Amino acid sequence: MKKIEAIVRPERVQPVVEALEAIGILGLNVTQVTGRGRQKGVTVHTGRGVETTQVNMLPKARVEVVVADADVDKVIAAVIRAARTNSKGAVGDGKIFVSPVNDAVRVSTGERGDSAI
Amino acid sequence: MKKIEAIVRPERVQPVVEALEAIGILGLNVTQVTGRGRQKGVTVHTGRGVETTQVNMLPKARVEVVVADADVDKVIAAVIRAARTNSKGAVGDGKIFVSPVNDAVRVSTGERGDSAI
Amino acid sequence: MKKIEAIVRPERVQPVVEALEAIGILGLNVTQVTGRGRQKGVTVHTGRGVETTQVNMLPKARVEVVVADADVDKVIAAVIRAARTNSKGAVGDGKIFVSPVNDAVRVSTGERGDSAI
Amino acid sequence: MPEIDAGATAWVLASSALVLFMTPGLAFFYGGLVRGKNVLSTIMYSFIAMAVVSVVWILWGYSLAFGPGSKFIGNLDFLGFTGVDSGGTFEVAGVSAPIPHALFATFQLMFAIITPALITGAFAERFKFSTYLIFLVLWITFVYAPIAHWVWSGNGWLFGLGALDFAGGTVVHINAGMAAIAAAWLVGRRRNVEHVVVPHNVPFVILGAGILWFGWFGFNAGSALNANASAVNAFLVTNTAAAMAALTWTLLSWWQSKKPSAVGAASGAVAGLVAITPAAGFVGPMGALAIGLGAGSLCYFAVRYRSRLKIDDALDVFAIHGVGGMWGAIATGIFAAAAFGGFDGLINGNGKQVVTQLIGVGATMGYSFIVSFIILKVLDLIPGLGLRVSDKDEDSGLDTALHGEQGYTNN
Amino acid sequence: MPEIDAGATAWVLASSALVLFMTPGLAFFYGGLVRGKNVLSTIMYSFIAMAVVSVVWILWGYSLAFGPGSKFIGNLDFLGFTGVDSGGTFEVAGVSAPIPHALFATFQLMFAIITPALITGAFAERFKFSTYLIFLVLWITFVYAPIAHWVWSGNGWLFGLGALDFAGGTVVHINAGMAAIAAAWLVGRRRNVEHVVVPHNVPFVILGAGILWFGWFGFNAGSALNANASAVNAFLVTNTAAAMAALTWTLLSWWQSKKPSAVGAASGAVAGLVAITPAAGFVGPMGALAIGLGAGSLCYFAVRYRSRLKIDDALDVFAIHGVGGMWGAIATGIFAAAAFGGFDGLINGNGKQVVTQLIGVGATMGYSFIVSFIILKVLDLIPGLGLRVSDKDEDSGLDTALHGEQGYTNN
Amino acid sequence: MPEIDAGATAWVLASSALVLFMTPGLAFFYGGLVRGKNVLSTIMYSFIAMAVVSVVWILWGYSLAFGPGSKFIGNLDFLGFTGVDSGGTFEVAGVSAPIPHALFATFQLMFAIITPALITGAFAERFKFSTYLIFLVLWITFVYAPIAHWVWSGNGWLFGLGALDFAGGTVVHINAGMAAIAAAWLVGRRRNVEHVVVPHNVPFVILGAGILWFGWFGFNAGSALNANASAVNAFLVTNTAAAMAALTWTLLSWWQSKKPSAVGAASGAVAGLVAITPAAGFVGPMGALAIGLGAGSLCYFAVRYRSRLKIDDALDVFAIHGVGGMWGAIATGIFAAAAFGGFDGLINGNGKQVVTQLIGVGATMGYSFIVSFIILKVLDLIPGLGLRVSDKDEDSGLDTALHGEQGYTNN
Ligand SMILES: Nc1ncnc2c1ncn2[C@@H]1O[C@H](COP(=O)(O)OP(=O)(O)O)[C@@H](O)[C@H]1O
Ligand SMILES: Nc1ncnc2c1ncn2[C@@H]1O[C@H](COP(=O)(O)OP(=O)(O)O)[C@@H](O)[C@H]1O
Ligand SMILES: Nc1ncnc2c1ncn2[C@@H]1O[C@H](COP(=O)(O)OP(=O)(O)O)[C@@H](O)[C@H]1O
Repeated sequence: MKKIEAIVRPERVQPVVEALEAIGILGLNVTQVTGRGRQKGVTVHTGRGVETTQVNMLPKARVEVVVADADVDKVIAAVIRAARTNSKGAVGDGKIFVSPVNDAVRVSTGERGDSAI
Repeated sequence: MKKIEAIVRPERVQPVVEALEAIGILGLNVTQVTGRGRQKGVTVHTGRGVETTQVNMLPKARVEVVVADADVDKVIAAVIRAARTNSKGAVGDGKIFVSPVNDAVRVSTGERGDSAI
Repeated sequence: MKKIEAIVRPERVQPVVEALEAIGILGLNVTQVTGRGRQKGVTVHTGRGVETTQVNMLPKARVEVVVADADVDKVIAAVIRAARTNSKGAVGDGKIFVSPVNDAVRVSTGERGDSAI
Repeated sequence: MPEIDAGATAWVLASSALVLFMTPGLAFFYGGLVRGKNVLSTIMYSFIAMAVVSVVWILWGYSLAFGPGSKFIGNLDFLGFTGVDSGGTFEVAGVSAPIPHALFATFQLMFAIITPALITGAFAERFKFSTYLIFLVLWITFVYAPIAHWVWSGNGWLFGLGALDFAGGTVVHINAGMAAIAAAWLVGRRRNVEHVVVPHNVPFVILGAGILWFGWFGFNAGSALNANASAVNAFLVTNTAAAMAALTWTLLSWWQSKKPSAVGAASGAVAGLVAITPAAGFVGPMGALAIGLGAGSLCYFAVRYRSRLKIDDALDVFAIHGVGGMWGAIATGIFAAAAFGGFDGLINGNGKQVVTQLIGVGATMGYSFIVSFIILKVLDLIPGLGLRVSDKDEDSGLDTALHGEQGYTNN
Repeated sequence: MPEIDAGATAWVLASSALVLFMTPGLAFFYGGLVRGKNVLSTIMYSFIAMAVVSVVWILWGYSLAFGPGSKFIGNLDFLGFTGVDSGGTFEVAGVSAPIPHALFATFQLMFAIITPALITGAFAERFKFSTYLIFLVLWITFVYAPIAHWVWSGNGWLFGLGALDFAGGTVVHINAGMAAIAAAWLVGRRRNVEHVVVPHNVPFVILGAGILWFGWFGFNAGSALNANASAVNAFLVTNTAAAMAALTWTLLSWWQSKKPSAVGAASGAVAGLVAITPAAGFVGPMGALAIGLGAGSLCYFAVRYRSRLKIDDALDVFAIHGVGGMWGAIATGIFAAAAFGGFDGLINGNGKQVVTQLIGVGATMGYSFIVSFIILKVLDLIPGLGLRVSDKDEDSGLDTALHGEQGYTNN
Repeated sequence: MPEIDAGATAWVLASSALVLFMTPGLAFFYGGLVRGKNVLSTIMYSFIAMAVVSVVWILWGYSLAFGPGSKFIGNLDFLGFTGVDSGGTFEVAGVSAPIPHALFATFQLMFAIITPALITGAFAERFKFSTYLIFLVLWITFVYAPIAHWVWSGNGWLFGLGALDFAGGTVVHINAGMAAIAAAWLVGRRRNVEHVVVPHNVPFVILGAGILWFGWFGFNAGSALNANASAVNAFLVTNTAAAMAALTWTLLSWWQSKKPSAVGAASGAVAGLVAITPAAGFVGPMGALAIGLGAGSLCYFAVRYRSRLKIDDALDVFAIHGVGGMWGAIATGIFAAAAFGGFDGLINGNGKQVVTQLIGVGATMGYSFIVSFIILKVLDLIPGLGLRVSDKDEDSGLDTALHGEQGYTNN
């Protein structure tokens, strides 16, 4: 089992969720984060609006999906497709991390392992 | 060391925390997430309240606990007990993921490993 | 590749981010969490302000950085330095967890592995 | 019949707007105090009262309350606001004012709106919205209208007795406080709440308190039904009592729980405003300081001890409006001075006024509690109605469960 | 020339303040309905209207609207408020009131501020702020001022015809509604929105609605330009229609989508307030109940069917203000009764009034739509201007992209 | 002695309510600008001023400010509001108005409340609540009351000199601005803040600004103490200056930092309102445009350069209220025209008025700064008091540390 953590633009969450649905992945969760990558931040006003500051941390969303090992690549492909803002991809489109998961448990039934995902 | 990530209903966080306390697990952290599993979402009004939409992402809470390997099973059992909304469990009660952790460090003392948890 | 998860006081996020920048770590993300460790909570008023309750869960921030294995130790050292509220460290200063990551993907380019971090 | 006075009319028009504005203010005061998952349902209890009570009042509520009628209830003379003229001045059953009759009736409507809205703090986070709508109609008809008639109609028996209630200490506050107890008792305690609800949005609580304080000037000084010395005095003492009670509560919360609470300051202000309500036309600024001091302390301790009771009056309606209203009604009997409103109280040698006030308090308490209890009990027993939402709905929050909405979304 | 009446002046001063306050209220009403990333840009559309329109009004707007002029537009007599005296009473082109001329002009300014602010709901979440500032200036000059002149100047052709519009059903609401359609059409649909915007902060929506309800008493009852029977009646029917429409909408949303919506209750209240606006001086409380019932239902269904149109009138300005305004204008012709405002309508045997009202409605709709369309089209074509922000800015949200600010930060 | 005029009384009652409402408005304006962990402590500074100052004012504050007394301070004639009658009209030391004396005193109280609340923006996020309560009492007594006496009492030396301050440019704004500088200096800079505090809730800032704008009509137009031409003019110019200054600031922020700031628009409005305050009864709409333009620019640049100073006047009280107040006081001397308020200024050939205004400005600045500084220094030195919270409390936020509350909870 693997956990796939995709950090994407907040406005791309909906497309990502739909892309995953299209490949049969239903279970997932989403967290609001702020993040920094190579993308430069935005300039925002401080105080009374007379000075600005560069905010390097931008709002992002983290979509987490735990899937069977076999599904990892198609999930990554689906996320990339849905998270890119244009066909070539732009800085700030996000990042995906894959990490190991030992076990999953469904609280309602107590099922464990792949069948619990 | 393992990280146990339990995604539960927001109103069950308090019972879960108490159940963990009862088995001697104090350190933990909680994040608000929205998620989707087999549970169907809720119908909410859009715009001016004349149309509704099905929201599939529901508010959930993620309780994260890093514990020694030996404690994993009792933590899972405690979470299941506390997170279920009735004795049989219901769809939407949540999910638990277990994943490996290589090391832990206590910032204040610099301690590492199991003693830092 | 490793994921380093540092749970620190919200007001120490800025110093931690700067400390990481100083050692060349740019990519990271931050989540608001509430947590409990050995630190005791705060007393807050309930209802109309005539009773108080002990809140054990305190606001914390989780800084997550995925780095190459080689960088783990210097990241930990930098976080510890920046997250401590005084030179000796105090209860509540936080905790760091290190866990394995199998792969990283940059959405915009599709790069994978260490070069994608 | 006096002429319509433009100055008086201007002030009572402004006051009517101010009192109407108190209800959204209350919505925020209460809405901030509950948990985030119930913010909208709590706000809706108040907001919908503006809709339902306005309609009921025009159709029959005003007539039952202020129609000449008997000692105990009005009659149907003003059904559908017939005879409630905007051309002629108000003069019914020997009470008159230099403003149009329709303005008096409209001003009174605003009081009828906020009174049941006050009650909702008692059963917030678990009361069914559908049943609440029916409750509103019945309660205005069978509880509010009669008590308003007793106290404020020239024919009312408490009016005849000389019970003083300038702007609604009995009619509004004691009345709401007693109905609150009945409702909190019958609907039962909230699930999973062991005295530990932390308000989800304290700025909203303060916003609500600010709007209430602002609107209360219309409530009390508008009750002079004129822009005259009495209105001015009511305005001044209203502010004074609110200030003193806010200060008192803040210092008490500081002393007793180590830290001065912002919600406490806001609650104290409301307690002071409640207590000065019946007295506003009858006491001066020194009396107002005393009333504010009393309100701040009594309501503070009432809230403190209430939370040890079994009855889960969620937002302490009884402890603030009930206790504050009682104190205010009695204090009117104590501190009234003829120099301000033509009546003397205990400190000016007229101890009898306290007795009269106690009769007013007692009658209102008894009638309000009993009839509110009966109405709620009946609603509880009617199949398909019932007072309380399901456990599942309560756990997930009334906003999504009942109204299909969330207070806040991240989108 | 009548004397300045202090009572009338007091009430119209208070009313002017109330109407000004409606614009921040609207800012919150609209701001709560959009997504969080556009809350500030939505609020700014309203807030900046307070700044821009105030300046334009003083310089030339008032003069064009209320200068004696011709049947169709005012003249330059009052340029820069020359001759708009605070010492003498208002008396221009045969219309007069016992308040200073400068007060009349100031009161009217508040209407000129909120009208274009209403339009912004149509193009929220995608309209350029820079172009909007220019639009404000042009629209007040070429659309608002002429229509205000037609309807409210003693010389205006609709005034001469006997079209009744007590407080702005045509001038404010139909006008804003038609401009909204033109703007929503020209600016195009929002990206990635398929009828599914969930309001980001419903308490703000209710706060806005509460402030609007409160301020509308100034809007309608202040339009009597006096503290008299007419003001009182306008106050009463304003509240009545708002209440009835809020109730109607709530029940309809309950019936049709299973749950009573809080946003729906607020929207219903606004719809009722819109519809009673032209009628406030001419109908009584029973007429107001009918108007509220009609407004609640018609606007409800208008919103429902609008969302199937291609035009993305984001916050349903046409469905509420356009439809509500039309219904109100026509209903004035139906329910007017001489007893309240000196004019009879259909139900009192004067069917002709409905025809006159229809002429007023039609003329306003046509003129407003066409001229608003032209103004926007021209702005769209001017290089460097254009109506719409870039896709990138729209996706990231107008708050950071255009204003360099975020509504809320966690710091 | 003039008769009590109901129209005047109605308007000043309404104005008093409006001015009181400004303080919660300020609480939100300031509360939105700080970081989320200090929102309640910031709000509480304002809210508790309503409580403390009301009590002090009744007991001795009013008497010190408006008791006949000497040139420099009032006396104890009105201690405990004795002799402050609601039956008779206001007539003290040669100044009179057709409203009850008690209403004048109450209206004045509202000014005394908001003035120290304004100061709190300077030391927000780090000032001790306990010390602040004592500061409030001392500051009203030793700073506010004397300056109010100089300027507004018929016996005051600045009044005698002919210094014009219609509604508080010196007494309220310059005074608050100078005390702010003293306080920000003595309390020291915030920790970990290098010019980069991003407001935590901008909608609250706009809500606050909206309430302030609304309430300011009471502040300025109520200061006519009558519902007459002067009130109307004050109302009109208040709105005009606010609008012009909001527009100016917005455009400046656009030009200088590429994006028009919503907080900037709100700040500009407040700057304009400040600057027109002393002038409201003396200039016309064209003067108001000039004053607004000046306020928008001067305060904008004052804020810009202030942030380079060492003194951490957190919410720029000096740059807005100090600078805006000075500009307004001087501009009154420039733009005053006898047609509006009976006095001519520089542009009408009376350059001497500017000199008189400068004396008023200078005297207020000097006295306010020095006495505020002394009060704060003494409080800082008293063991157990001190101005500043501990570093730990500052880091974790004053809300939990001092008040035991959090602004917002997820529950
Ligand atoms: N090494 C990392 N560890 C954790 N999170 C990261 C890392 N790099 C990037 N992120 C997260 O991914 C988000 C998107 O990064 P982006 O700027 O698109 O990446 P890139 O730098 O590859 O262009 C960032 O805002 C941050 O939240
Ligand atoms: N495969 C998954 N990956 C990540 N999170 C998941 C996954 N499946 C479920 N979740 C999370 O767990 C929550 C509870 O799921 P639930 O509906 O109770 O699960 P089930 O589908 O097992 O009944 C979901 O709302 C979602 O946040
Ligand atoms: N075992 C754990 N698992 C997950 N999170 C933890 C654990 N222990 C501590 N935390 C998180 O770290 C934060 C800081 O803990 P702290 O009180 O500084 O730790 P310590 O107990 O080592 O002094 C806590 O608030 C909590 O969010």
